[in-house]
Amino acid sequence: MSANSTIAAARPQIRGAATFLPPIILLAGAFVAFWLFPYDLGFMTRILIMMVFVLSFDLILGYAGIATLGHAAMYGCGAYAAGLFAIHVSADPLLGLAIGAAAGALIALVSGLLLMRAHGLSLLMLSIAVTMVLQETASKARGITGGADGLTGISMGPVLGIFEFDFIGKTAFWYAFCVLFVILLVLRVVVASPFGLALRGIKDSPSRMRAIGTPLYRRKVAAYVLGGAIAGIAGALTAQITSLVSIEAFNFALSAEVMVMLVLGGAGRLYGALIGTLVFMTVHHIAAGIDPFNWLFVIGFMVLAVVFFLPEGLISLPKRLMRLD
Amino acid sequence: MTTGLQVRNVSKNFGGLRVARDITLDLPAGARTALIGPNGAGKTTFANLIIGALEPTSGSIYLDGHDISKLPEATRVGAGIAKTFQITNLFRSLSVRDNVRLPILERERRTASFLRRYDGDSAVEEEVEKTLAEFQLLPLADHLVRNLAYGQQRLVELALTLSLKPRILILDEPAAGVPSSDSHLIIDAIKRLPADLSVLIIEHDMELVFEVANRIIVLVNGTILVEGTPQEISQDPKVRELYLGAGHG
Amino acid sequence: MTVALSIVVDGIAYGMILFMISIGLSVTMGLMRIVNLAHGGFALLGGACAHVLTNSYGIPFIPALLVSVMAVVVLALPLERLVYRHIYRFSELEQVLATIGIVFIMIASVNLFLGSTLLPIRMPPVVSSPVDLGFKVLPLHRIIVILAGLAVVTALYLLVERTRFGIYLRASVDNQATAASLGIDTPKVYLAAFALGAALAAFGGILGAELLPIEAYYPLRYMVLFLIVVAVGGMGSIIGSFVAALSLGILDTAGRYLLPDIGTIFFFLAITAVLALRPNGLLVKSS
Amino acid sequence: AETIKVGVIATFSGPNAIWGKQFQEAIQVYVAQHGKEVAGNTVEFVYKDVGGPNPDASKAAAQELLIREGVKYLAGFDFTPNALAVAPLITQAKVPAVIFNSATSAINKQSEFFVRTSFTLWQVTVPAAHWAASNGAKKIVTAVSDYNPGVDAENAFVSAFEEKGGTVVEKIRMPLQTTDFAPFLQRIKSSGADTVFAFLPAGPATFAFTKAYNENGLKQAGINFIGTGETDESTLDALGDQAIGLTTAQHYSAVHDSELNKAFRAKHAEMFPKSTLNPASVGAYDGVHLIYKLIEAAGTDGSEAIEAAKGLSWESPRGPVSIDPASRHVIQNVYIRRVERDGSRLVNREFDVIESVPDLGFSR
Amino acid sequence: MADALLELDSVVAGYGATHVLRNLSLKVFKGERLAVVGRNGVGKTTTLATVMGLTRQHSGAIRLNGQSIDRLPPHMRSQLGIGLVPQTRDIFPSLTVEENLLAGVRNGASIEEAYELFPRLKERRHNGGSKLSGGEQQMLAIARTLMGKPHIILLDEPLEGLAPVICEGLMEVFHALSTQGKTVVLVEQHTRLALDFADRVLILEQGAIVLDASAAELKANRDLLDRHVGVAVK
Ligand SMILES: Nc1ncnc2c1ncn2[C@@H]1O[C@H](COP(=O)(O)OP(=O)(O)OP(=O)(O)O)[C@@H](O)[C@H]1O
Ligand SMILES: Nc1ncnc2c1ncn2[C@@H]1O[C@H](COP(=O)(O)OP(=O)(O)OP(=O)(O)O)[C@@H](O)[C@H]1O
Ligand SMILES: [Mg+2]
Ligand SMILES: [Mg+2]
Repeated sequence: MSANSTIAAARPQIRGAATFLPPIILLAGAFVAFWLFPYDLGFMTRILIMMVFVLSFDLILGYAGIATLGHAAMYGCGAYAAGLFAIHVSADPLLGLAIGAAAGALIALVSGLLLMRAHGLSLLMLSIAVTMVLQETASKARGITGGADGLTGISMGPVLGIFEFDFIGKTAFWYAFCVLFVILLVLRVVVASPFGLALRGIKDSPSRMRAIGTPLYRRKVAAYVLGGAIAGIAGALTAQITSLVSIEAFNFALSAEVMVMLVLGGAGRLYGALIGTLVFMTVHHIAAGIDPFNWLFVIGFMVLAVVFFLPEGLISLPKRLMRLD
Repeated sequence: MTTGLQVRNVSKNFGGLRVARDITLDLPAGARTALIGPNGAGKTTFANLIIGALEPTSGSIYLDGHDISKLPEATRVGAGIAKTFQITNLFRSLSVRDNVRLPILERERRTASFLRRYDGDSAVEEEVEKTLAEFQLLPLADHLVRNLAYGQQRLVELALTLSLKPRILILDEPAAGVPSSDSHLIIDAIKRLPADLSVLIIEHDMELVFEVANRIIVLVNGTILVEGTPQEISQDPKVRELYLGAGHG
Repeated sequence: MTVALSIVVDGIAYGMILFMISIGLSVTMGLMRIVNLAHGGFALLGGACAHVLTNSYGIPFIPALLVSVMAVVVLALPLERLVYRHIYRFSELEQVLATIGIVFIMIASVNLFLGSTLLPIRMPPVVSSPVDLGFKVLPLHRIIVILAGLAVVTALYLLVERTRFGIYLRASVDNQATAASLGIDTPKVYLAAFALGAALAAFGGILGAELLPIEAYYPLRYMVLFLIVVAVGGMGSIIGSFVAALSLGILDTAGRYLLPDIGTIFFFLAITAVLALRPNGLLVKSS
Repeated sequence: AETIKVGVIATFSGPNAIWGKQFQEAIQVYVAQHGKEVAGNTVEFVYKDVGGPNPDASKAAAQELLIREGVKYLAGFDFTPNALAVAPLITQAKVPAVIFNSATSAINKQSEFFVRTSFTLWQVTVPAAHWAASNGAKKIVTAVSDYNPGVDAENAFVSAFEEKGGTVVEKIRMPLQTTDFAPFLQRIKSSGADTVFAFLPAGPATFAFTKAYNENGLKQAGINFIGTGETDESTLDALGDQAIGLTTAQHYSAVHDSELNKAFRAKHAEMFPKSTLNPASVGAYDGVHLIYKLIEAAGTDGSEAIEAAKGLSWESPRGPVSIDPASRHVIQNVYIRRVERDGSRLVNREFDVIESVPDLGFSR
Repeated sequence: MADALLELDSVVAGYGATHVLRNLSLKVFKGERLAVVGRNGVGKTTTLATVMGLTRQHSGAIRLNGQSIDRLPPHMRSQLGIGLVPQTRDIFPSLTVEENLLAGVRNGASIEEAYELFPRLKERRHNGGSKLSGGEQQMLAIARTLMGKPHIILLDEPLEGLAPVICEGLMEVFHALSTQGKTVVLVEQHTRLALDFADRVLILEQGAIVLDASAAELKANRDLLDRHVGVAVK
C-alpha cells in the first residue's frame, strides 16, 4: 500500500491526549496572557470576541462548506439586540447574551431559508445583500439604533450579579474568555457528533449526501442557525463590552476579515479558527503600531506566505515542521 | 397491496431529446433485474428518475402502492431506494471508514443529533467494520478516499450504498473499473444481498449480468425493446445486433 | 414618460460603466475560475498610472490610457508567472486568501507612493461637456463609454465563443491536466487570458474613473459591486455580464429616480430576488 | 517636572487615513513652533490607529493609553462612534478628551470631559442657510447623503432657511453607496429651486457629485451650489476645475488671511511639502494649543483642567476662538468661501463672515 | 531488437511525497501492441500518467525515440506524439461535444473522422460535455485523443462502460491503428481482452513490473497469470 502519509486521522487510541490537551493549553494561554500583558486587556478581549465570531463561521464554512460573505449579519443583529435589551429591559449580561444568540439565530433562520438554497458566487452575493439590507435598515432607523453615530447608553450590570465591569477590563477579559471556552467545548461536541460528520459529508459531496437520504437543506439551515446564534453571541459580547454598537458591525469588511482569519488559521479545524484570529489580529496590531501607514504590506505578505507555504493554514505548521526531519 | 416498485408510463425529455419514452415496468421484491442497452439509451437517466435525482416529464412511480413521483430524493432514500453512481461520487476528503459510517448513521436517523459522538454507538461501529471487511477494505479504512485508486473507489462506492440497507437497490455499472480479478467481490456482495431485496443492475459486463440477473430488460433509445430471461435475451437477434455483438452467446 | 426615458438612458450609461469595470473580472473569475479579488487592484494600478501620466507629466488622455493599460499588462505577466500560476491550483478559499493578500500589497504600494487621497485622471474638457440628445443632456464621456463597451463585448464574445483560443481556454480551465495531455500549451493560454483580464481591468478602471474615482482603497471599496455584476451575469458568460451590467444600471437608476429614500435597500432586495430566481445568472434558467 | 503623555486616537490606516495624517502633521507643526516644554513639563504624544469608524478598537485603544501609557489627556477622534465609545472611560478616569474633528453635537453631552476644537454640523450649516437666504436664494433644494451627519445638516439648513422666510422645495437624501449621481442631479434640476444645498462625505462621493453637478448642466441652468465641507482642501485639487465657483461655509480655509495662519502654513509647508492644510489640521493645531493651556493651568488634574478650559479664549489661525462653558465646544467665526484658482492650486477664498457662532445644535 | 520507441528507466514517481512507481523500467517498441494488467491500485494509471508528465517524477528517465522527455511539460510530450485516453475520461464539461473534439485537433485532423468512428457523437455534437451518458463520454475521450494523431496511444481502460458491440468495434479500431504503424499501450482490467489484443503483456504489482511476457506465452501458461493477477481469469 502507499505510504503512511495518506492515513486520514489519528486512531482512537491517541484521542485521549488530543481531547484534553488543547483546552488546557487554551486555558493556560489565557492566564499567561493575562499575567504577561496586563495593560492590553482591551485588545486581548477583542481577540477573544473575534475568536468566538470566527469559530461560528468555522462551523458554517469549515465544516459544512457553506461559503458566505455576510456573516456580519448575525453578529450585528446580536449586537443590536443585546444593546437594545440592555438599554430597555435588563442590564444582566448573561441574559443579554441569550438575547444576542436568539437574534443571531433568528436572522440566520430567516435568511438561511433563502440562502441555503443557493451555491457558489450567488450564495456569496445573497449573503452580502442580506447584510447590506440590515446595515441600511439600522442606519435609517436612527430613532432606535442611533444610526451612523452608534447606539449609545448601554451600561451593563455585573456578571452573575457579582463581577462588575471594571475600568481596566479584567472582568471583560475573563467574561469573554469564559464565553469562548464554553462555545469551544460546545462546538467540539457538535463537530464530533453525527451531525458534525454529516456537515463534513455535505461539504464533500452534496449530491452523494442526498443519495444517502440526508435532508440536506434542513441540515444546512440547522448549521447556519447554530452558527448564527454563536455569531450573535459574539456580537452581544462586543455590545456589552464596548457599551456601544455601530453600524460598522454589519460591515462587509468584517465578514471578509472573518473569512481571511479562518482560512489563515485553517478552516474545518476549531483550533485553526483560534490560531488564525490570534495571529491575524496580533500581527495587525503590532504592524499598525509600528507603521500605521504601511502595515497593510505586512498583512498582505503574511497572508500570501501562509497560502503558499502552509496551504492548510497555520494550524498545519507543527505538522509541517515535524515532517521536515 | 402491491409491494416493490412500479413504474408507469414514465417519460423524460431533455429539451428536444426524449431519453425515456413511456416506460412501464415492475421491480417486485426479491427480483434481480438487469437493465442493459446501448450507450446513451437512457439507463442512467432512468435510474435517476427512480431515485428522484431527476423529475419525470410525465408518468408516475409507485413504491408499495404509494405514488412517490413527487417526493424529493432524500425522502425516497429514507423509504428504501438507493443507487450507486456510474461516475464515482464519494466523500473524497473523508476516510473510507467515515464513508461507510455516514450512510449507516443516516439510515439510523442519527445525523440530526449533535450531543453524542459519531463513533460512539457500538452497534453502528460493528456494522461499519463488518461492511469494510466484506469488501476487503479494512486495510484502507483510515485512508482518505481521494487517495485511493479508481478501482478501490468503486468498491467503496458499493459498500457505501449497501450500508443503506435499501429495499430497492439500483447499481449503475458497479463493476466498471473493477478488475476482473476482483469482480467476484462485487458478484459475491450482490449474491449475499437479502433475498427480499429488489435489485436493478445496469451493467455492460455481460458475464456479471448473466451471473446475477434472473431477468433482463433491454433499453434502446429510451424505450424497452425486449424483456426476458438471460437465456431469451442472449438469443434475441435484435439484441445481438444492437447491443451484444458477435462475441456473446 | 420622460422619467422612464431618463431611467433607461441614465441606466444604460451607468450600466455600461459597470460593465467596463467588471468585465475583466468576468474573464479572470468567470472564465478562468480564479476567485480574483485582486481584480480591482489592476484597475487601481491602471488608474494610478494614468493619474501620474496625465497629472504629473501632462500627457494627453488617450496616450496615457494606452500606456497605462500596457503598463498593467507588463506588470501582470511576471505576476502571473511567479504568483498566479500557483494560485490556479488552490482551492477557492485559498484563492480568496491569496488574492486578498495581493490586493493588500497593491493598495499599500499605491498608498505608499501616492497617498490615500483621490487620484484624478485629467481628461480633455470636451470629454465632460454635455451633449444634448434632445430629450436629455448626457456628458460626452458617457457616450464614449457606451461605444467602448459595445466594442469590448463584441470582441470578447467572438474571442471566447468563436476562436480556437476560446476553446483552449475553456478546456484548460475545465481540466488542466487533460488539456495539457491533448497538446494545449496551458501555461501560455492562462498567461494570455490573465493578461487580457488585467488589461480589461485597467481599461475599465480608467474609463470608469469618472464615476468610481481612483484612490488607494478602490479595490476594496467597489469589490462588492464588481462581484455583483459577475454573479448576476453568470460565471463565464460575457453576454451575461453585459446584460447584467445594463440591467443593474437601469435597476439602480430606477431606484434612485423612483424610491430615492430606500434606494440601497431596494437595490439589494432586487438583487436578492434575481439571484434567488436565477442562481446561475440572469441568462441561465435554473434547472 | 514630569513627562505628560497625550494619547491621540485616530485613523491612520485604511481609506480614511487622511484624518490621522492631518492630525499628526498639525501636532508636529505646533510642537515645532512652540516646543515640547509646558510649565516645566515635557509633553509627549502617543498615537493609536483605529483604522476607521471602529468603536471597539477605539475603546481598547483608550484603555491601553490610559492604563499602560498613563496618558493624562486624550485627543484626536475623527468619527463620532469612536469618540462616543470612550465617553464612559474618560468620565471614570477623569481624563479630558479633546476632539479634533467629530462633528456631532451630542458627543459632548456623553461626558463632562469632552472638549471640542473643531466644529459641529449645526455650527456651520445654519450660517450657510442664513447667508444663502440673505444673498438671493428663495427656493432651495437640499441633497444630503443619507446618514446621521447628512440628516443633521439637512435639519439644520432647512430650519434655518425657513426661519429666514425661504422655501425648501425638496429634500433629497442620497444613499451613501451612490456612485452615479445623475438621477439626483436630474431631480434637482427639475425641482425649480434656485440653489442646492449639498452635504456629502469628502472623497469619492463629493468627487462624483460635483462632477455630475457640472456635467448635467446645473451651473448653466443657474442653480447655485452651497455646501460646507465638500471643498475640503484634501480633495480640492482632485475635484479640479469643476469645483471652481462652488460656495461653502466653513470655520477654516487653508488660505485664511492672518499672520498666525501664514506662519502655520509656512511651517507646515516646510515640514510637509507634499501636504496641505484643511479644517482637520486646524482642529488638531488648536487642540494641542488647548492642551498646552490646560497643562499650564491644571497640570495633570483632569477635573481642574476641564474647569480651566471653560471660557478659555485665544487667537487661532482661523481667527478668534473661545470655549463655550456650557457646551465645551469652540465658539468661532464661520466664513463663506468660494473656490478659486490660485496659481497651480485651487483654494477656498473667504469673502464673507458670520462672527462668533456657538454650537447651535447643542441645545436641541 | 530495434531501439525502443518509448523507454522508462528506473522511474520513481507518485503523487506529492507518495511513491507509487518504484523503479519501474519498461520498453515499448514501434508498432507494438502492449497490454498492461494488474490488480487495483498497483499503479497502471500512474504509469501512463507519468509517461504523459502528469505525476511527480522523483528519479529515473523517460525517453522517446532516445530523447529524454522527463523535463518536458505534458503539452510538449503530446506534441511529440504521445496521446493519452484517461481512465476518468475527463470530458471538458463546459465545452460541447464538437468543441471537445476541436480542443484535441492537431496536425490537420478532421472531426469528421471522429464522427465516422462514433456516429453517436455526431448525433450529440451540440450537447454539453457534462450531459453525456457514461459510454458517450468514453467514446468522446477516445475520439478526442485520436484527433491529435498521436504515434503512441496510451489507453487507460478504454472499454469501461461501453456496450459490447462498441467494444468489439473499438478493438478493431485499435488493431487498425497498430497496423497503420501506431504504437498502442492498453491498460485493461479484463485480462482476456488484453491477451486477445496484445503482442506483449506486462504485469504490474506494487509499482513495479513483475512479469513481461508475450501474449501467446501467457495464453499457454495460464497459471502464471493466475498467480499474479488473481483467480478470476476464465
Ligand atoms: N491523486 C492521488 N494522490 C495520491 N495517491 C494516489 C492518487 N491516485 C492514485 N493514488 C494511489 O496510487 C496507487 C496507484 O494508483 P493507480 O491509479 O495508478 O492504480 P491503477 O493500477 O490504475 O488502479 P485501477 O485499476 O484501480 O485503476 C494507489 O494506491 C492509489 O491509492
Ligand atoms: N442533463 C442532460 N441534458 C441533456 N441531455 C442529457 C442529459 N443527461 C443525459 N443526457 C443524454 O441522454 C441520453 C441518455 O443518457 P444516459 O446517461 O441515461 O445513458 P445510459 O443509457 O446510462 O448510457 P451509458 O451506458 O453510456 O452510461 C444521452 O444521450 C445523454 O447525452
Ligand atoms: Mg449510464
Ligand atoms: Mg487506473
